Amino acid sequence: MNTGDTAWVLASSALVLLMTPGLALFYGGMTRAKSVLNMLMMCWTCIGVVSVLWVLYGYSLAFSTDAGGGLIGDLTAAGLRFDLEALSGTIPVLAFAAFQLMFAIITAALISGAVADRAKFGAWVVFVGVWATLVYFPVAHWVFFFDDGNGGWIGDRLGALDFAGGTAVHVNAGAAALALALVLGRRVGWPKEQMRPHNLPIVLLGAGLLWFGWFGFNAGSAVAANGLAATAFMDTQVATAAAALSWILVEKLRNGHATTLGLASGAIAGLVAITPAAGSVEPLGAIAIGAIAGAVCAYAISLKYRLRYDDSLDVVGVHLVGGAVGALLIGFFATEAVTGGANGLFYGGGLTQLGLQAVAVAAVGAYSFVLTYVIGKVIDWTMGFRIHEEDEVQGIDVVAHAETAYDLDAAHSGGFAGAIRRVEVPKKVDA
Amino acid sequence: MNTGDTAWVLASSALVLLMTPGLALFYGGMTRAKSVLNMLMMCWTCIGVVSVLWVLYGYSLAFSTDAGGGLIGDLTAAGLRFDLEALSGTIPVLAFAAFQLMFAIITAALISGAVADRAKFGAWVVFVGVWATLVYFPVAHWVFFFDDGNGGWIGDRLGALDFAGGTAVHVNAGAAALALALVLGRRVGWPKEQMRPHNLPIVLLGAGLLWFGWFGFNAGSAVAANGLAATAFMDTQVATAAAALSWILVEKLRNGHATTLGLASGAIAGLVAITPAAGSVEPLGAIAIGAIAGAVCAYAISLKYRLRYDDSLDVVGVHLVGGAVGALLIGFFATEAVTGGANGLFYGGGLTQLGLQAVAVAAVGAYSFVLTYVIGKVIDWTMGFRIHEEDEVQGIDVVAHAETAYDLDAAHSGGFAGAIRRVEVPKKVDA
Amino acid sequence: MNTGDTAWVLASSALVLLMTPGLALFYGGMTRAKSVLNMLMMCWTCIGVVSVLWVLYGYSLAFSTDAGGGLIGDLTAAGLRFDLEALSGTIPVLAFAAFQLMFAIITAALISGAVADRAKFGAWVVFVGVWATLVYFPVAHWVFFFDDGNGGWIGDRLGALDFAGGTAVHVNAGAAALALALVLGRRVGWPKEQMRPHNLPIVLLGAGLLWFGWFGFNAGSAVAANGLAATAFMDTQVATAAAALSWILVEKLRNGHATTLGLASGAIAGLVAITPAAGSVEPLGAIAIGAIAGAVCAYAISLKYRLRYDDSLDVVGVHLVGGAVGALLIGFFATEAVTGGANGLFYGGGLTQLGLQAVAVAAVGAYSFVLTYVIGKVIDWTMGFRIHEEDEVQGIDVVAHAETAYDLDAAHSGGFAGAIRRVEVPKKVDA
Amino acid sequence: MKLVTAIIKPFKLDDVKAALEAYGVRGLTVTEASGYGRQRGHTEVYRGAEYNVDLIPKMRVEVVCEDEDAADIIDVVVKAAQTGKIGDGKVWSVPLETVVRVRTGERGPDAL
Amino acid sequence: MKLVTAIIKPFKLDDVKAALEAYGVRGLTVTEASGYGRQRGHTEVYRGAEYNVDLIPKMRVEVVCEDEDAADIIDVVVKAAQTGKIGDGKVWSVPLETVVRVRTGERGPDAL
Amino acid sequence: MKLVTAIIKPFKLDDVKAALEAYGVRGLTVTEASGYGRQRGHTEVYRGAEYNVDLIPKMRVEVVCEDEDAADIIDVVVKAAQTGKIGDGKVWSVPLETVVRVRTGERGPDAL
Ligand SMILES: Nc1ncnc2c1ncn2[C@@H]1O[C@H](COP(=O)(O)OP(=O)(O)O)[C@@H](O)[C@H]1O
Ligand SMILES: Nc1ncnc2c1ncn2[C@@H]1O[C@H](COP(=O)(O)OP(=O)(O)O)[C@@H](O)[C@H]1O
Ligand SMILES: Nc1ncnc2c1ncn2[C@@H]1O[C@H](COP(=O)(O)OP(=O)(O)O)[C@@H](O)[C@H]1O
Repeated sequence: MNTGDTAWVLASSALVLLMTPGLALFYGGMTRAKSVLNMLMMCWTCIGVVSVLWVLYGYSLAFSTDAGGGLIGDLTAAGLRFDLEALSGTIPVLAFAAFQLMFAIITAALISGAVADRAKFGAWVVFVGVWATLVYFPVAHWVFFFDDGNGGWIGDRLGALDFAGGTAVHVNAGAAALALALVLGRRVGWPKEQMRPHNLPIVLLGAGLLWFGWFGFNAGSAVAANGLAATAFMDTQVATAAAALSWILVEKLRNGHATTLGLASGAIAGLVAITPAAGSVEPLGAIAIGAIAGAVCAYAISLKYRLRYDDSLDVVGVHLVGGAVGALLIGFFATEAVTGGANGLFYGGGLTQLGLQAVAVAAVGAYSFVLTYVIGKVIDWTMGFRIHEEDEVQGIDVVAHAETAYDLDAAHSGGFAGAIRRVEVPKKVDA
Repeated sequence: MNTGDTAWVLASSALVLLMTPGLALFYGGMTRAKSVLNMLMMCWTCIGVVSVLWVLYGYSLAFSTDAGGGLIGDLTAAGLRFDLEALSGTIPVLAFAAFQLMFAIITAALISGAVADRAKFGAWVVFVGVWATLVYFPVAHWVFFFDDGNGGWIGDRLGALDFAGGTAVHVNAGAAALALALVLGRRVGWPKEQMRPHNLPIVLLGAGLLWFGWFGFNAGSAVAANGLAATAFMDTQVATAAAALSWILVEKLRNGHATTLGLASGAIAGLVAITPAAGSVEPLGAIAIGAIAGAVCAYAISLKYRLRYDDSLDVVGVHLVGGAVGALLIGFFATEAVTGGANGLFYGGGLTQLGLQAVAVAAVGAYSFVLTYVIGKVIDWTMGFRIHEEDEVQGIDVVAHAETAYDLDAAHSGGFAGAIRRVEVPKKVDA
Repeated sequence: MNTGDTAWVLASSALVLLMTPGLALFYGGMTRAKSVLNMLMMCWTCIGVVSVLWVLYGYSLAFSTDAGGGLIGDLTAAGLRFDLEALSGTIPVLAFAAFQLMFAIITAALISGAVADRAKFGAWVVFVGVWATLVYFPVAHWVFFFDDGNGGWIGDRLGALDFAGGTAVHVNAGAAALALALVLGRRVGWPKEQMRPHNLPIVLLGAGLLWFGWFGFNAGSAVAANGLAATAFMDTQVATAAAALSWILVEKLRNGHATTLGLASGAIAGLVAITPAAGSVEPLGAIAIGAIAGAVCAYAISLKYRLRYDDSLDVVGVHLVGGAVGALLIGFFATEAVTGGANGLFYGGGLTQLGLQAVAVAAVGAYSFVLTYVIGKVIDWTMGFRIHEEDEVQGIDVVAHAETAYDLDAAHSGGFAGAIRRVEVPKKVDA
Repeated sequence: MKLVTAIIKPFKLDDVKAALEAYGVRGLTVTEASGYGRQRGHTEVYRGAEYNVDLIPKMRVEVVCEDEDAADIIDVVVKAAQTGKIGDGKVWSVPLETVVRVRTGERGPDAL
Repeated sequence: MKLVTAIIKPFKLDDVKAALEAYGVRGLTVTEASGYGRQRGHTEVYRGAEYNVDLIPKMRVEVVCEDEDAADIIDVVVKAAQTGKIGDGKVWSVPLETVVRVRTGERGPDAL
Repeated sequence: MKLVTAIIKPFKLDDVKAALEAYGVRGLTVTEASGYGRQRGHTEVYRGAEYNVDLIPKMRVEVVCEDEDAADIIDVVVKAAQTGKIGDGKVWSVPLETVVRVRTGERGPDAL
């Protein structure tokens, strides 16, 4: 066991866990004030549900010996009953399992942005459990499970590169988000009615926590504290920076204003796009990928207005598109100096890698979209997936959670001394 | 010296420091808008006061050679004047001292939730200094100081298991909270008047930072980056997840709604309960402990309405109860595979360990309750511990700190160009 | 390569990145609600701009072989095209480059506090790029580049001590802030009109994230996980604690109230002051430095009212003054036991070190002030650096970014079912 | 001149504004308010404790108009704001003595 | 019909609501307001600089009622809102020309 | 007694307060409001989608005064609030039937 590697993976695991509360704020700030709590709940319950399933069978399905064809793992690791000394590479196996658990959590949580304001909470909880089981655990096996060519079919057999989850996490969540947005339909009033973010400072806070946590996500994916981790770290930083700049540049040219939400959105788009590529490109390549992804996603988010699906917080435009862009650009920017093998088109590697990347994107996207659509429909038929129209107008927070997010008026908030005093009053004649 | 262990303990120390600002938001969001700043101040001043005392004598009292009976350390380490090379185990002694300092800080800060909205700030500052000295430093010595059987009486001699502070931190803070709530009495209007949290998104943010920081708290308590740390990490994650789910399940069944505050409260209850046990149980045991603690605490917080003490933010219901539950459940779920020795009842170890755990809980709880009550009373008699009733109604923020938390109206906030222009006016006849 | 050291530096880099979003909240909460987004934007764009320049040439100018006189590095490292195996000391060179990048980012971001509410966004973006190039990269070379006496003229040749950037970061940013406040002039209404912070909880949150991240900043500056890192960590903690206490003590004595903003400001002042000294003093020295800095800065922030410059969020009072205080106090409190060489006045080292410190402070401060003033003026003449007066009154957020920070009223926020229904109305006679 | 004041459901504001504009009203002033009446509020739950919200958000709309338009304007508002469900609100009117446009000092109908 | 408007201290709202309900009033409308008058505000301090808050939070309560109840209602409000300390507020009344219930179009006393 | 109501630009509140105080007015009540009229709002942009804000923040100031002061007070407010740019607002007045000071129960001019 290597204590330095272990220290870094433990720290990374904590960082990736933090991404989900960060995402909750990022998404929550973009909703209207009457549904922010529901958004927080949707994200946070993913932590609850997926963690428990992970111990029971999730880790095992994703990371145990392949049960055939690189499609799914067996159940030998169910329950996570490992020895303290059991290792995965140079680190304790439970450190690796904890790290990967955080990926499963946030992938599910990402989907929630597409169905803001209108999903029945109970249905969402069921969806998360089923989706993790039928979609995430298998796909993680495909992409992340390496076993000397006997691992997952995409990562270990096909040889598509996905360092930290551009396909398994972002294309996966983005395709699922699209399916679920179609299952649930549009919010009351959308798109005629304008719905603006209710709290941009917490959107930026969320984006900051995501960026911070993403270092664990990407650089932690080296599963070691080494040069590859350092490269992934630097790539993550500069791709994100470039994407944030390129998104607000597009805005400035198109709308005349660089916006705060645009800056944050660009940063997330950059983080998404560099996720698969952080272990394959050099810093200059990362800047290019970030700049491209920022601009592409800035345009992609308008698609929903043309195609009329209500992907409320742009999970498709940012995660599906950003993830695919990043995964495909590996085909251009991958360099042997980092990958230790494959080269992309711009580094003399021809189109081979690009082809593999396209297969990976298409396979994950299609599988996720179809399965999610089916799961969503079944839940809709059986328990109903959407709240009533009037409840949506009143606000899902009060209706589903019996809570209000804010009560900020210092002067008028409770503590009414003497509220109990009885007053003698005349009686109204006809009362 | 092991750099990997050191890296992990340094990172953990930073994580645990963050818990106190996180707690400040968690608590602060639950108060009313007119007393959130006071809550932030109460938590933050613990960082100030306890850090300084720690250097002067706190570390030494807790972690220097036992001065007799396992009750308190001597003063040989006062001033923390260690060599750069001085080690504690495999890490620099100042890394260990910094890590443990963060525990002392947050334990004191936890108490503040019981006296929200009504404690004189000066009295609170004095209380923190005295309480750390007379209660926390000794109790930390009892539980956390190991010296081959010549260390603290609870941890090193008796053999009660408390990995990261279920007794020393949570039972301790919870019992102190109960005592202080009794000393200060109820808030004006409580319980007749309803007081709702003024900002739930920051409650969730605080909970997220706590969860994140708690990985340092628990997994850092291995004081090494190894398999035990990884186990403690995983246990922390899944117990918390299970507790969050079980709390909202209780809510759903009892009140008809799963709430955001319930989810966050359940997570904290789970973190509290797994704290003592994270180094003694396997992931399945952790899930069980979390699920039990979440449900028990969800009920325990209603006790205050029946017994009529105003533990404003439920420090007793969550920390005293949750800490005790976790400490006792070790007696059932401890497994040799993790502890390297003791087994709990369910793992064939009989009732011995449960007995030791009960002694630890009772000793720490009783000591903390009695001493805190006395300290609180003495402060109340001498300098007064509670603000005036009208000040409480107006809000402690303005009265004690001359500040208002929010001024969110963009349009009406300052910058009034021309506010200075003089206007010629007619004079009122009788003016 | 040492994995433990690498793990710690990677973690530290992530921590320091987080400081900029933390600073954005710290500053943003102090502005008025109508300009918080612009403040967030100013801080965040530093991440974007500086990261890209760092890859292109910034790192190379600061940390490549000296091009002469210890004034600037050459361009051999432009593009950051390093091998995965390339090391800087015991860690991958890209880990070191990422760590140092975060310093460059936050130094630029610190300046923005001086020009809150009134800087043209485009001009700010240009300023950041030029300032990083002409001021920060050279100064970082002077102070942080060590090459056996052939490095930067201040750190490696002169022998002034600046562990983590009291001069290169804080004096530098503070002097630049003063220059820029003079270039832009006062806000409309200042100082006659009172402008209060619009959101103190996020100020405290920002301060908490800064404190947390600062452990990476200071303890990470050991570029190893060792005893020096542990000492820097402990020093950071206790200096900050002492400064927070001393600031609110000054407030209590002067204004009659200890304030939340004062506590947070004191903490930041302490962090600033201990930054240069964290690798030179023992914990007791750190407490002294913190206590002095807290009190001095608490007074220094009032200077602007006397000298009538509108340093809106007190960058001068906290960073220039705090950084200088810390750098100079090294001359008194440095101890061989930590520095491994130099002793300060109180440790028998005479006045030599104090002299060196004074030279470093004066050189960095003067260079930064003059260059910044010139850069600012040139930008003002060419593109204009300040928004129109009416725009300032309306609020820069809406005008520059076409956004509003908050829309918190749950009830009235969008989702108006039926907003589309057409109503038959009588026609007004003369309409 | 008259002042027509309407208490309406918040989500009806756009309808009312549009209907008034269609009618020919050129300006109005809106205040956020809360109403108490036949319409019941809701109950919130925080850590098991119930919290009754009995003041329901409403919008308070004020329109200054000429005497002869008041009746029409009331009708327009009532029609536009009606959902037929309890809590739709009230509209009332009072006669004004003077109205002045601040910008110009114009009075009476010219001030509108 | 009359409109009684009361400016009261915020923490008296519950008392006033309860007293009016006891009297027989079935509805009212509340707006958050701030008052300036004899009652002094407070001073806040931010980084040593003083900030004067001279607008003090108040609640503005409006009750539409029948002519004959107006005097009683004013009495009820005054009694319930009184603390005897400066800043308790004001109550005033004006006659209304029409009142309409939006939901039904009912007018006058029936609209209440 | 009369009630003068003024809708003004928020940043003019301090001027108006100062001018009224100079005139001899001892109290007033302020409510945050939004206005719709000739003055155009602004457009915000979120992820490329436009959001029109057509309700512009205003302050609503109410002053109860004696009959003979009403005209002066209107003048004072108009002067103090005037910027000459569109959107300066309106001032109107209505006669009151009663005014009571809650603290003492005093009525009419004594209540001010
Ligand atoms: N007597 C009253 N005076 C002032 N406002 C009233 C009065 N009665 C009702 N309102 C306002 O009208 C709103 C709707 O009244 P409510 O009794 O709930 O329904 P409805 O008018 O449909 O019968 C209330 O929320 C309140 O704002
Ligand atoms: N002339 C006035 N016009 C309108 N509102 C007034 C007037 N005078 C006072 N008020 C309101 O009444 C409140 C209480 O008035 P104040 O003079 O402070 O105390 P009191 O009424 O007890 O003498 C003020 O805060 C303000 O809201
Ligand atoms: N008919 C009206 N009734 C009530 N308030 C009005 C009316 N017309 C205008 N207002 C108020 O006066 C404000 C200014 O009116 P506007 O037409 O924009 O400018 P101006 O009064 O300078 O012509 C509006 O924002 C609104 O609050």
